[in-house]
Amino acid sequence: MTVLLEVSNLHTEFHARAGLVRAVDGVSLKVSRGECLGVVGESGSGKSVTFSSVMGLVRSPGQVTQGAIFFDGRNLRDLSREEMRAIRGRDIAMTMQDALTALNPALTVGEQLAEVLEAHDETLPTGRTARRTAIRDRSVEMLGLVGIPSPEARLRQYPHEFSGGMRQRIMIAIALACRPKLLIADEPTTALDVTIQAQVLELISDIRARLGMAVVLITHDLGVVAEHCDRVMVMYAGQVVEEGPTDQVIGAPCHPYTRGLLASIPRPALRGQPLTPIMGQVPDLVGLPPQCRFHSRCPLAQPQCLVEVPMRDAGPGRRSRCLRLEEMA
Amino acid sequence: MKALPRLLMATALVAAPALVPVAASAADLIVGFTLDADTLDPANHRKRETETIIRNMYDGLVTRDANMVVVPEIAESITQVSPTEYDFKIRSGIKFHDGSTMTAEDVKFTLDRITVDGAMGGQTSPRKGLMGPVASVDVTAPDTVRITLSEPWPILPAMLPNQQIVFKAFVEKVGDEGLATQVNGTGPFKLAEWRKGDAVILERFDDYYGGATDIPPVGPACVDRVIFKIIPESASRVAALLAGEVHIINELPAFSIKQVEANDGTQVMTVNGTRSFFIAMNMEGEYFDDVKVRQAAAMAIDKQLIIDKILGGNAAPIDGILSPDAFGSSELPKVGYDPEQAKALLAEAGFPDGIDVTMDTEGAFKDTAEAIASMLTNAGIRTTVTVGEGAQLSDKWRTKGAPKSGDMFFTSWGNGSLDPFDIFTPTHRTNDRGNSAGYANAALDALLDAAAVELDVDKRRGMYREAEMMINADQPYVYLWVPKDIYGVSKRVTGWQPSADSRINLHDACLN
Amino acid sequence: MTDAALAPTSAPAADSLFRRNLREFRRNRLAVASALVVLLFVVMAVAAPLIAPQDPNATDLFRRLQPPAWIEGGDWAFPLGCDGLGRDILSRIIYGARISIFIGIAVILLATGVGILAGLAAGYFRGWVDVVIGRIVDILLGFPYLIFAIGLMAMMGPGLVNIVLALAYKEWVIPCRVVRGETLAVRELEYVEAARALGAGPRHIMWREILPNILSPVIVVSTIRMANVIILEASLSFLGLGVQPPTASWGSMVSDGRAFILESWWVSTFPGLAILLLVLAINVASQGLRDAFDPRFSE
Amino acid sequence: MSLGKLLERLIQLIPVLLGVSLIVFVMLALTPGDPVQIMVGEQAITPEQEAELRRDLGLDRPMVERFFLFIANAVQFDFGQSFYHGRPVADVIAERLPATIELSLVALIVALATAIPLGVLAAIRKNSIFDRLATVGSLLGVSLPGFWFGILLIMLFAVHLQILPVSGRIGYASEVPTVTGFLLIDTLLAGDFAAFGEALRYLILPAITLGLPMTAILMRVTRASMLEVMRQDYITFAEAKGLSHRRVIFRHALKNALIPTVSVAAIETGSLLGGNMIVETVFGWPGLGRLVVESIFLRNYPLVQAAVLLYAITYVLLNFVADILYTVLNPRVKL
Repeated sequence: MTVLLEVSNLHTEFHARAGLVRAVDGVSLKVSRGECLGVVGESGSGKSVTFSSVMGLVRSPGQVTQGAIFFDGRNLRDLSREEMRAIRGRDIAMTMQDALTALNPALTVGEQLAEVLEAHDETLPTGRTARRTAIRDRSVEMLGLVGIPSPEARLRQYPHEFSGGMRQRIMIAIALACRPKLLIADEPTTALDVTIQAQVLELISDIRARLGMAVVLITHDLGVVAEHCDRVMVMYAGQVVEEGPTDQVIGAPCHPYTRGLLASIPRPALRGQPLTPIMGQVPDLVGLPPQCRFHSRCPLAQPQCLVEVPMRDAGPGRRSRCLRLEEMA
Repeated sequence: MKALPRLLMATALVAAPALVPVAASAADLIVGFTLDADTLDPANHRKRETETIIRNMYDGLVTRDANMVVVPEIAESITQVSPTEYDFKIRSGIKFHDGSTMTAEDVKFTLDRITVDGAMGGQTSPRKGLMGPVASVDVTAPDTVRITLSEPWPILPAMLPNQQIVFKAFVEKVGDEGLATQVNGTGPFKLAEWRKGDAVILERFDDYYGGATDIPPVGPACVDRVIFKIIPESASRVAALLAGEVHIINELPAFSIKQVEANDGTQVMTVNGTRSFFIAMNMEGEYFDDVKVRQAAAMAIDKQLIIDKILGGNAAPIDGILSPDAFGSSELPKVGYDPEQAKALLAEAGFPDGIDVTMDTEGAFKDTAEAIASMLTNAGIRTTVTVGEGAQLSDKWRTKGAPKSGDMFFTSWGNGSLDPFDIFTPTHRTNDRGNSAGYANAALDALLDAAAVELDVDKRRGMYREAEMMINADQPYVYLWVPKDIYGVSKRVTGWQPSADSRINLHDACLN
Repeated sequence: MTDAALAPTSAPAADSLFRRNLREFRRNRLAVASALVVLLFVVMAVAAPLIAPQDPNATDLFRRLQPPAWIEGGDWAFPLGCDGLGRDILSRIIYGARISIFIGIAVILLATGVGILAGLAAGYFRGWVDVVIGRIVDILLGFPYLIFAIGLMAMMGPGLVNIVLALAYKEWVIPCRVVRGETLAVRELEYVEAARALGAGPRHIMWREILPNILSPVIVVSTIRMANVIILEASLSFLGLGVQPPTASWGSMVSDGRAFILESWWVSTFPGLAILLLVLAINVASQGLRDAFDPRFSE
Repeated sequence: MSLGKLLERLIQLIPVLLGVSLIVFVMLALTPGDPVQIMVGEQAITPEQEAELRRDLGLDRPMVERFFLFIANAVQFDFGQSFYHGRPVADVIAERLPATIELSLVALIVALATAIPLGVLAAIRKNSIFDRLATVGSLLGVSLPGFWFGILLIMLFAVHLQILPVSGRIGYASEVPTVTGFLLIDTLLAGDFAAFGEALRYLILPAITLGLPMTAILMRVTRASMLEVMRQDYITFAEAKGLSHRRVIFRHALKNALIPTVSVAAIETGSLLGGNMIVETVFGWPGLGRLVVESIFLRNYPLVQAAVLLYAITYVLLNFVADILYTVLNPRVKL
């Protein structure tokens, strides 16, 4: 499998009123074609900002300050705004947590679908009527693909006229309209009922298989990752703390944070045992000293942890950011 | 974001053609005027401004010349047959604007419409009061109208310029309501268009009979059109004059005189006014029941300083109610400016520490009232000015004898006829309509009543002199001044001068 | 699994947040400068007798329309010139700050107070309360502002208190509508539901839960309206229904001076600038405060 | 827009109009000052004449009776005779109304045409110099007293530069047949483009003076709501779709951001209509506002009552328009 996206040493900073916030602090990652990468972490861990950076959607006062983002052989950071715009939506697409807020309430579903095609699809005919028909056909096809019944009629409807699950599907249809090579799904299920969560995830997996695209699944739900992702990457306080094949990371985590995360999920296998939340809270990202960031909450913390800890290999395809990773096996 | 500048550009382009000025016609004389006419019906209004506009389209039996002398206009001659009977011989060949010939019947119709109760579609003319004791109007010959009074009323000729002759057949055709907006008069101008609230546009009436023979030139008007343009705000009115947009403005503020004079092409014209300004002191109140306090107030005010500084010298000081130009006015004892003496009088009256009083006035006179208040304060009559709204104040002060509150009232009374009957009686007779001071003097009442019907001019003059001396001693009011009417006039205007009755008659005006 | 399970949060110490906000505000130089200007005006108003060079009400007709000091005919004892009665314009501006600030604040406080009560009640209780308040609001809004105020002034007669009342009678409608709308939006939010579930009474919910969260738009609207109120007072003066002489309010000074504007521009220009400066400063400072303190606007 | 909802609106109008009428009535009743006395002024009048005048004006009846009489007549669009004009109140108002509406609409258009672009620009260039200038400018706009600013404009453009007229609606060289009463329309109907240009020239200064505070308010509203909208997820999502910046701003952001702007504009138009007597006075504009204020001072009860009723109807109708626009812009709301 060839590498589709390679991010190295990415830094994204926000100039907040309290000081400089290093929301993404030296993140490196790879996504191969067709692969599904799970990205896990608490709110504020930098997982969403990392991929906003990839898409070039970091808003002021945020700024990508360092690092390279290679996508399909091109460094996205070197591209002009216009070139970047051409990639967004066509090659890299994104879905957001809540389709209710992500879809424009004032525009019909049809228009929101059509405009992506209009913006990117060069295969569309140039004649006015022919073009319109082509766009309509494609829109109908996309809505069909994500499982919206009687798509033709529903194109004329507004987002608020759909149920939550349907909206999520529409958003996915919009994201996928141009058959992107990479889909970044940012918490695709958080806003949904449990029953619908599964359907949406199935849909993504299903389409991924059919279109052969890569997916980055940003979530804080390790269960989702376990079920759908080839590899997983765990982030904490702006840094990657552990990454590796999903089954291995979940089966034998080699960072205390991953372990903590796992211990806090109810699992059938551990029924009867008390859940153990991670004590303490995510550190303030302002003015962090160069030391292990999990240190304050880590059950294994030792005085020597107060140094900057690099990512280290922890077996084939696995890496971890812990001084004591050898002791964890 | 290029669209935005483009949008702004487009807006600018739309506006651009509008920037080319459109020249006004050379023969339009434009008057920047404070108020629009309420109506164009000469018999259905009570406003001086309305009459000023109407008077250029309608003529009366008589009119006034520049010196306020009453001269015949539509009438050829006036004969007083008896103390209560006047004969008016009507000129022949006078035409209404539609070409019809005016007859004595029209004169009778006009005067009946004003004096007979309910003559205006069930309503009575609001101008009836101006016609005093008129009992009947009769056509005694084809060219003669006789006015019969129920009692002698010597000022009838002086009051008649205020009534203009309408066309009977026309009124019967358009109705009283139609007459409010349509004009078919005998005046030098006919109505072209009334843009309500904006302007009244008049056109020269070419078949005009020529106007009063005593006021040359006689003949059709000089300018093609006359436009009364309504500009209520004084700064805007002055600006319009300076910009050459209008040729005559009324009520030029005194402080703008210098600017109008300094400007090329404009000048200031003044005429003695007819409105007396005074301060009423509530003689039923706790302080001003004492003549000493009233005299103290009169002494505390430096009239001449206010006239010089605030009114730009454009006023005549008065020591009684009458204007120096009015019938019966005479030199009276002056109350000099003497604040020390005022304080002494206050002390004599039992107020060695001074008194605290308020002075009511309308917003328009705030400036002057404040200046007066500070002078009074300096003399121990510590005065606070209260600015009220006209209707409220007249409710409070013109009570016709009902009890009144308040200490002082800075106000004025008009006297367009310059006859004392019009101003002396209402402001000084016991419980009369303008007696804001609450002055009650039976001797004066008797004198005023007798003077009103006295036919001997010299005797009448003497009676008013006597009355003036009475009030000069009693000092129910502080008599202040009679301001001049000030006009700003373009130097292009010739043949026009302001008139003391505040009318703007444009028959003789030309524009170079 | 929720975030809360991962990170049991405890609110950061309120004190440090406040200080941080204050620090943030202080960094906004324009806002700080504006706040200082507002403060300056307030100090000026309070200390007027100490700083005014002249008696603001002392007339001297010999100084009528005397120009500012730097123009020929001026005098440094009367730096900004004199008005139509020869009173010192600077001193009148200094004293006038008292009246203008008083009218602005009094009207806004009164209106905002009533508006908040009515708006909260309408938005929270809805039903007939909302209908009744809504009708009153509609009826009052049906009146043009100035005409309503003129009518009231004609009815009540002149006086400072009456001006405040005449303006506040209608002004309260504006905060009321804002509060009602915000209350309707906020009352359905989770934390309010939570408070209700915990058995909090309407009063507690309105004052403790809803009000603090809707205060910021109310404050914003109020500051904007304060400018309007000061101008409305001037407009009443323009029509002869303003504050009573010899008291100076900036509004009445501007409107009294308008007659002289063609030849003695200083009479209305300086008080006009004072209005501009104060209103501008209030607005800029309040915007700065909001930027610093309103959590919705911080990233 | 269902018919039922329209009907409901109209029914809602009734209590508002009744309330407004009642308030005006009570206000006038409590206001000192007697119309008859004001009318008579300094002239002599006998008690009989005065009683007759009072009867002519209908002032001899008790207040309550007058109120119900007014309502009964108003329902038939009869507002009585104006005390001073000798004509029906409805005629007098109708003559003044077009000037007021024309000025207000032009001011509204000027305000919208400048406020929306400036507000959008200020929002998308937040914190830029332009944004700061626009903010300060808008604050200046709401802080300028109209009568003062208007006279300054007259001094500059009419007296010194002499490129615009001081006062009035149109020059006297142009004679335009009255069809609608709106000069901009009547001149075009007459095909008289010179007169159209002239009418426009007369409109510029009053429209700017009147529209300035509204421009400032609308700009602030547009900027604020634009900023609010730009923070929304759907804008991020639109950007993630690779749409052009233009499309994101105009199609996605503006359409939502304009909702509050339009509401505020509709409401503010009401205050334009009712609040311009100051501008009318300064520019000698023959509108209704000036007439109403004069009528209050002169206690011309029928005119004040009718005019206030008209204002109230306008206000309700404008709200109605705002509601319709709201639905057009915001499909989530169904009327």
